[in-house]
Amino acid sequence: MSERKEITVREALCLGMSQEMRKNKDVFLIGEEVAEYNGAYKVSQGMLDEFGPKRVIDTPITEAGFTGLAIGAAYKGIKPIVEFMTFNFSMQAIDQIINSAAKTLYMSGGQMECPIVFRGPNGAASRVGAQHSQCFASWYAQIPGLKVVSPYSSEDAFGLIKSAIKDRGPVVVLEHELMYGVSFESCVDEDFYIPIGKAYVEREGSDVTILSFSLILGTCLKAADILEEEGIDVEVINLRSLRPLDTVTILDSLSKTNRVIIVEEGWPFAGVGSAISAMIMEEGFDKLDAPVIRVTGEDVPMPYANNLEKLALPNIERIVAAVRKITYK
Amino acid sequence: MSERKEITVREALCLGMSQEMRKNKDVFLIGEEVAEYNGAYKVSQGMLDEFGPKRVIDTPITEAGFTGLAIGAAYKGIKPIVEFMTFNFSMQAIDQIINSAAKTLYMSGGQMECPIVFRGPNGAASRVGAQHSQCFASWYAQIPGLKVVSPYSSEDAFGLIKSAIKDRGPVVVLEHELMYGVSFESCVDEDFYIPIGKAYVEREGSDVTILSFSLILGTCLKAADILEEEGIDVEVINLRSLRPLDTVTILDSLSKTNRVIIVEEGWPFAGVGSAISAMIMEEGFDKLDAPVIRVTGEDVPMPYANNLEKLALPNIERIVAAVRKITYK
Amino acid sequence: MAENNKNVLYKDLNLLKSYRDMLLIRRFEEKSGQLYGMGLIAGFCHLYIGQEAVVVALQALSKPKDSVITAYRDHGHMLACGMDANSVMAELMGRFDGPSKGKGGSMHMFSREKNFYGGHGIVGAQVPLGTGIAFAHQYNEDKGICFTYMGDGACNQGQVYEAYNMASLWKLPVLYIIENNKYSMGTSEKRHSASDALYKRGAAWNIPGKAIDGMNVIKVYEGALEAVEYVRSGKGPYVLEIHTYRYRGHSMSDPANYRTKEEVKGVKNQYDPLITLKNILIEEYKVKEERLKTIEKEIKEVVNDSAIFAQESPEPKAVELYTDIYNQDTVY
Amino acid sequence: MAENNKNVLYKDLNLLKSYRDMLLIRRFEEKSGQLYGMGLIAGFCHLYIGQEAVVVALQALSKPKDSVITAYRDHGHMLACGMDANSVMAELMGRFDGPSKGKGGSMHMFSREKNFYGGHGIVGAQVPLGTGIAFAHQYNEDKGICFTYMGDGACNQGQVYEAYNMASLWKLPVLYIIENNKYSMGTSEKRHSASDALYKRGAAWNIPGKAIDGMNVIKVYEGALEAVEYVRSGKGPYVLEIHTYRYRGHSMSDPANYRTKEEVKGVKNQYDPLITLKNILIEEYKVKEERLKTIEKEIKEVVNDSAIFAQESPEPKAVELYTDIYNQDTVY
Ligand SMILES: Cc1ncc(C[n+]2csc(CCOP(=O)(O)OP(=O)(O)O)c2C)c(N)n1
Ligand SMILES: Cc1ncc(C[n+]2csc(CCOP(=O)(O)OP(=O)(O)O)c2C)c(N)n1
Ligand SMILES: [Mg+2]
Ligand SMILES: [Mg+2]
Repeated sequence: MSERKEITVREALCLGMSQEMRKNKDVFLIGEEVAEYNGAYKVSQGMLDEFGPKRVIDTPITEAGFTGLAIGAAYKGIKPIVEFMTFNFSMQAIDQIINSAAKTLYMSGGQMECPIVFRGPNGAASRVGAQHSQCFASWYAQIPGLKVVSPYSSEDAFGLIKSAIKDRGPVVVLEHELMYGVSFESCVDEDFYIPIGKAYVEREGSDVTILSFSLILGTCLKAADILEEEGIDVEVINLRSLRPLDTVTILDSLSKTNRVIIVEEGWPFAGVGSAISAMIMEEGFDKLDAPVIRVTGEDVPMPYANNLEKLALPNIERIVAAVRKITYK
Repeated sequence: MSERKEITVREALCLGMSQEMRKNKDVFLIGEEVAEYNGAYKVSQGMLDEFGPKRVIDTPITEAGFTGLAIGAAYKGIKPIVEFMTFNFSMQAIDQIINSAAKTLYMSGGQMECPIVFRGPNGAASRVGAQHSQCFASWYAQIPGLKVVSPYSSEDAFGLIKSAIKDRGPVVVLEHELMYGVSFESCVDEDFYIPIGKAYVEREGSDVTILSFSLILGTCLKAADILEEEGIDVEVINLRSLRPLDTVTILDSLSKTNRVIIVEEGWPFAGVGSAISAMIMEEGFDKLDAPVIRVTGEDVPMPYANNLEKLALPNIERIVAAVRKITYK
Repeated sequence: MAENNKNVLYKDLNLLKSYRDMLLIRRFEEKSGQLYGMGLIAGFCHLYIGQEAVVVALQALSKPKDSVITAYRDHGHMLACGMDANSVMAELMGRFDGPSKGKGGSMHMFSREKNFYGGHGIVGAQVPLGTGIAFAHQYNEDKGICFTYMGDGACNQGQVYEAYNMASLWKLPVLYIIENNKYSMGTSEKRHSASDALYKRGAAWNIPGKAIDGMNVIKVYEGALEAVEYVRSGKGPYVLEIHTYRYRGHSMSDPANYRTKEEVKGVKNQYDPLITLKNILIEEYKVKEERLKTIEKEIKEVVNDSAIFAQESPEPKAVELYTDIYNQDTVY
Repeated sequence: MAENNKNVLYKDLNLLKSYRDMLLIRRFEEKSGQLYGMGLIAGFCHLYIGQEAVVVALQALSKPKDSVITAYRDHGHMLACGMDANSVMAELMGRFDGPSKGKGGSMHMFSREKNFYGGHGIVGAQVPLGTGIAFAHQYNEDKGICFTYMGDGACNQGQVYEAYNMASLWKLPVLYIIENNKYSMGTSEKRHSASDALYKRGAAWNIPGKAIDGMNVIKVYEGALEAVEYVRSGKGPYVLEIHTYRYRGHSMSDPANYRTKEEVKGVKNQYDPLITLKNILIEEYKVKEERLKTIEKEIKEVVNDSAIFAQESPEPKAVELYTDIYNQDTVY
């Protein structure tokens, strides 16, 4: 009997973390402003009160240091959830994430596990400029040894954060600041987990497949509604997991629709869309009725100006146009 | 009248830097062991002697610090060449490279230039394990605001390092440790520059196009020789510049051969090969007689063991097999 | 002090100009806050209210060749450097007449002309950058020094100590200025820093340091004199910790619940840098209230004008999305 | 000292065992050097010769719950922790019987059983990692402490000070050990560090520090006692700077031209930790030369056997290329 509730993505993340922390005393949350401030974006609201300062820990602004510290703690078998205030700041710690967390199981011949979660908002928020708007999806998803997930809905957030915490290796959870306040009906069961490595068909369709993740998936769903009225039947797949990538679900959908569009907010060169397009080129070429199209963020640093920021990101018009193009309509 | 000489890639880099330093007093070299040690891999051999300690500067092992310092110096208009002992260590400084160097011209509306070169060996050397063998080509090439080049031959190294130094923005030069000792005949003229953004057709052919860069390009050339004997006429293109990417040369070659293989040492997911395959999907689909194939490093951290390291990297057999596959032979 | 009475000059520090500059920052920031509330400014916006004496006093000690770099709480620094209020306000609104054509916003403005090197959003990153600007001053032998500002929170960043090491090794002309406003976002100094004497943290790298009161422009000036002289004379870096306080939240979205209203009120009432200077001007320098009111009026006009100017400035043209990524005219 | 004469025990320090352990490291490293020359070991290989007294004395002060982490100059630490010479040598050759199945190599070995947490190739990275292991000791309330080693060059890395700050703020049970062997690759301490007293660099974070002689195992033991006690008692971190010297080049490819032959010879002749201990054993503890020769013979055998064992150990199977990337059995 699954319990369902209308909750925001923010609440879903908080609930997911809290449930796992109740179950397992080794799990703790660490990052900037996660405790007394209840999270820069209030994701950890109430967690200090419930779990106390031993398990909800404010750090100085020293990403390399506290990330390394958390990884060391994970080596010893306790389970840190590291919150990056935003993933932009994870660049200061990326050497620790890649070289100390992702590669260690391999370098130790399987001996040294590193059970750890890195989470926080990724990509463009709103009007915060070039240094605070980068999408790190393809960088992290490139790395063998990491798993990378990116939730869209509250249920995604809930089920994926719980799986990430349960995982025995390092998992990167790419959230989206502009989704935190959005509500969805979600399962809230204690034993609900979304398997990492599986995509989710949000909407079935037969004419064209749109693959996407995180906030912009919502725009894809809206585009599908519009296109339905035009008689184009769009299948929309929520990738959820970027590494491992669910190539089976992607290729199955391709077999049905023979047309694929990939939509992401990040930059075009060597983005997630590139990776998937190249994979389809190799594994699904014969099924393609038209070339795969990527709709991505523009190839520019994020501008601050309101009009330019809008132009820099994919939007419903560009998605609709891509669908029309790929269906020759 | 172009002067040509047989020199190693190491000498070519040293000569290129030295020529530019003679021409422009604002150019200086900074990094770990570049001065008194003459470079960890001896690339800056003799430069301290010629240019003195003001312009050839040893730093402490503090990548974030000295990279930030060099970028600050570039803001003020002098021209640092930053040597990373290897690009693996650039991860400690990557926030400065991306957020302070690449994005600043844009964030300042064109006012604040950042003329700087980041160079050093990239990718797998030999038997140095997972933390010292990463290829950063696609990460850097993803970033608007950066230019990224990767030389193969001595002439590449000479012409590209000189252009990088001459450039008014940040340029990443991805060298290869195992190429430093390899000799090629090269132009050594003072006014020789290789334009950034242009690929070079190393070998013309009509049956299939191989795109590659850096060390593994040499293996592609050898593969082409073998395949020639089998009657397969391979065109081999040295990308040289990964950002901007020379899509014109790539698509022109595709028009001729209708078959493309991309070979790189880095990881498969969202690598340079992904980026190019996805681009061809969008711009050259109709010209493809077979799907683009990527030959990449395996999707694993680099193992130390001799046999596994060999298995982890692309080799001539895999390249030859890819060509046979794509030509259905 | 009495001997300078007539000119209201305190050595190089013109107190009336200081008052004017501090007031400009205060009113400019108040206006920014209003415009933010009206939705005309968006994203991150970090106000400098309460800290005005710091940058105004230090700018009085700077020479034309010197350079300045700071983090994202930068409007005060830009105004003190002499950047045009109209232009800065236009940037805050993302308009084309901003120094970054609207593409940078609050955290990312620069002025080559005024030797202001930003405006940086990554905590701590500006410290090696400023050290590098100082490196260039030394390389160019231009006698300039670099004023490199950071917050108390930034002070924990490892790259600060990497920079200290090189600055000290190479005797770079850089003045490190820690604006200790007691909080790193919601984290008080006591909770983020294992030592409270941030100025002492250079000692292990042989860098002298000193803590001074940042709420009185004269004390900042006096306290910083020796440090600036030290750096200027070629002896190498110096760390100045300046105790100050920000009245507003960290950024516009921060209600600042991590401190009591009394704490804030206490500082405002007892230590406000503008009131302090005003009282000094009136009591010690016998400046007429009228005179100060005139300044107040002038400033009000400057600030109001800046808001009008900014609102009238156009957004950047769509084509600007693709400009300034690369400098197009590299000639080989 | 005389009272312990019979047992050759110096408080907890068994001098004969120490001699044995130091000799094992010395001979093991010499053998590694030879095998490298023969092409059986490849890539980076950093020998610990000259520094043996440091890790051997500190291990004598460690308890079973304690943990150890270091950088890439790690063979000595592994042997001192009790890891099997055969296995370590197999890893150096990239063979399946190594602790990392040959996939890690010289710089990347680990032993959960011996609480040895690596073996890390990125200079400085092990310092926050060790701080985190200490965090886990505290979290688990297991009374263990973490011995976190770094080089003099690593000591300039910013993340060291980020770690110091948190370790001090949270009173983590971590002993920072700076093995100051005077060189960071080819850069002498004077050229890479703006201060020569590296142990003082914790002071600004309220971490006590001390410098001790690292060439005499008794002095290391004596000198470190108080520091270990301090950390063990829950007072927080401590910085121990241990002056030592590496005889060989930085790695196998380094001819070490940045120092004179005389400098190296001087240290070897006057301060060699093995000769020093040998003399103490013979002169103060009246240990027979015979006894030491027996040890020497035993060690020679252990080391030779390790080389044979390693050469006979197979390379990892091809399938190992794809294992250990993820732990397969996560159960939801
Ligand atoms: C590397 C990094 N981590 C986190 C942030 C988010 N952040 C912005 S300002 C700030 C607090 C900085 O406090 P302080 O240095 O004291 O400066 P103040 O805001 O008080 O002027 C934080 C955590 C950031 N911008 N960069
Ligand atoms: C971040 C980083 N930068 C550079 C290197 C290359 N490197 C390896 S060891 C070393 C010197 C370290 O010296 P020190 O810390 O004194 O240790 P020692 O080798 O003397 O034991 C350098 C520069 C590295 N591994 N990691
Ligand atoms: Mg502060
Ligand atoms: Mg050393």
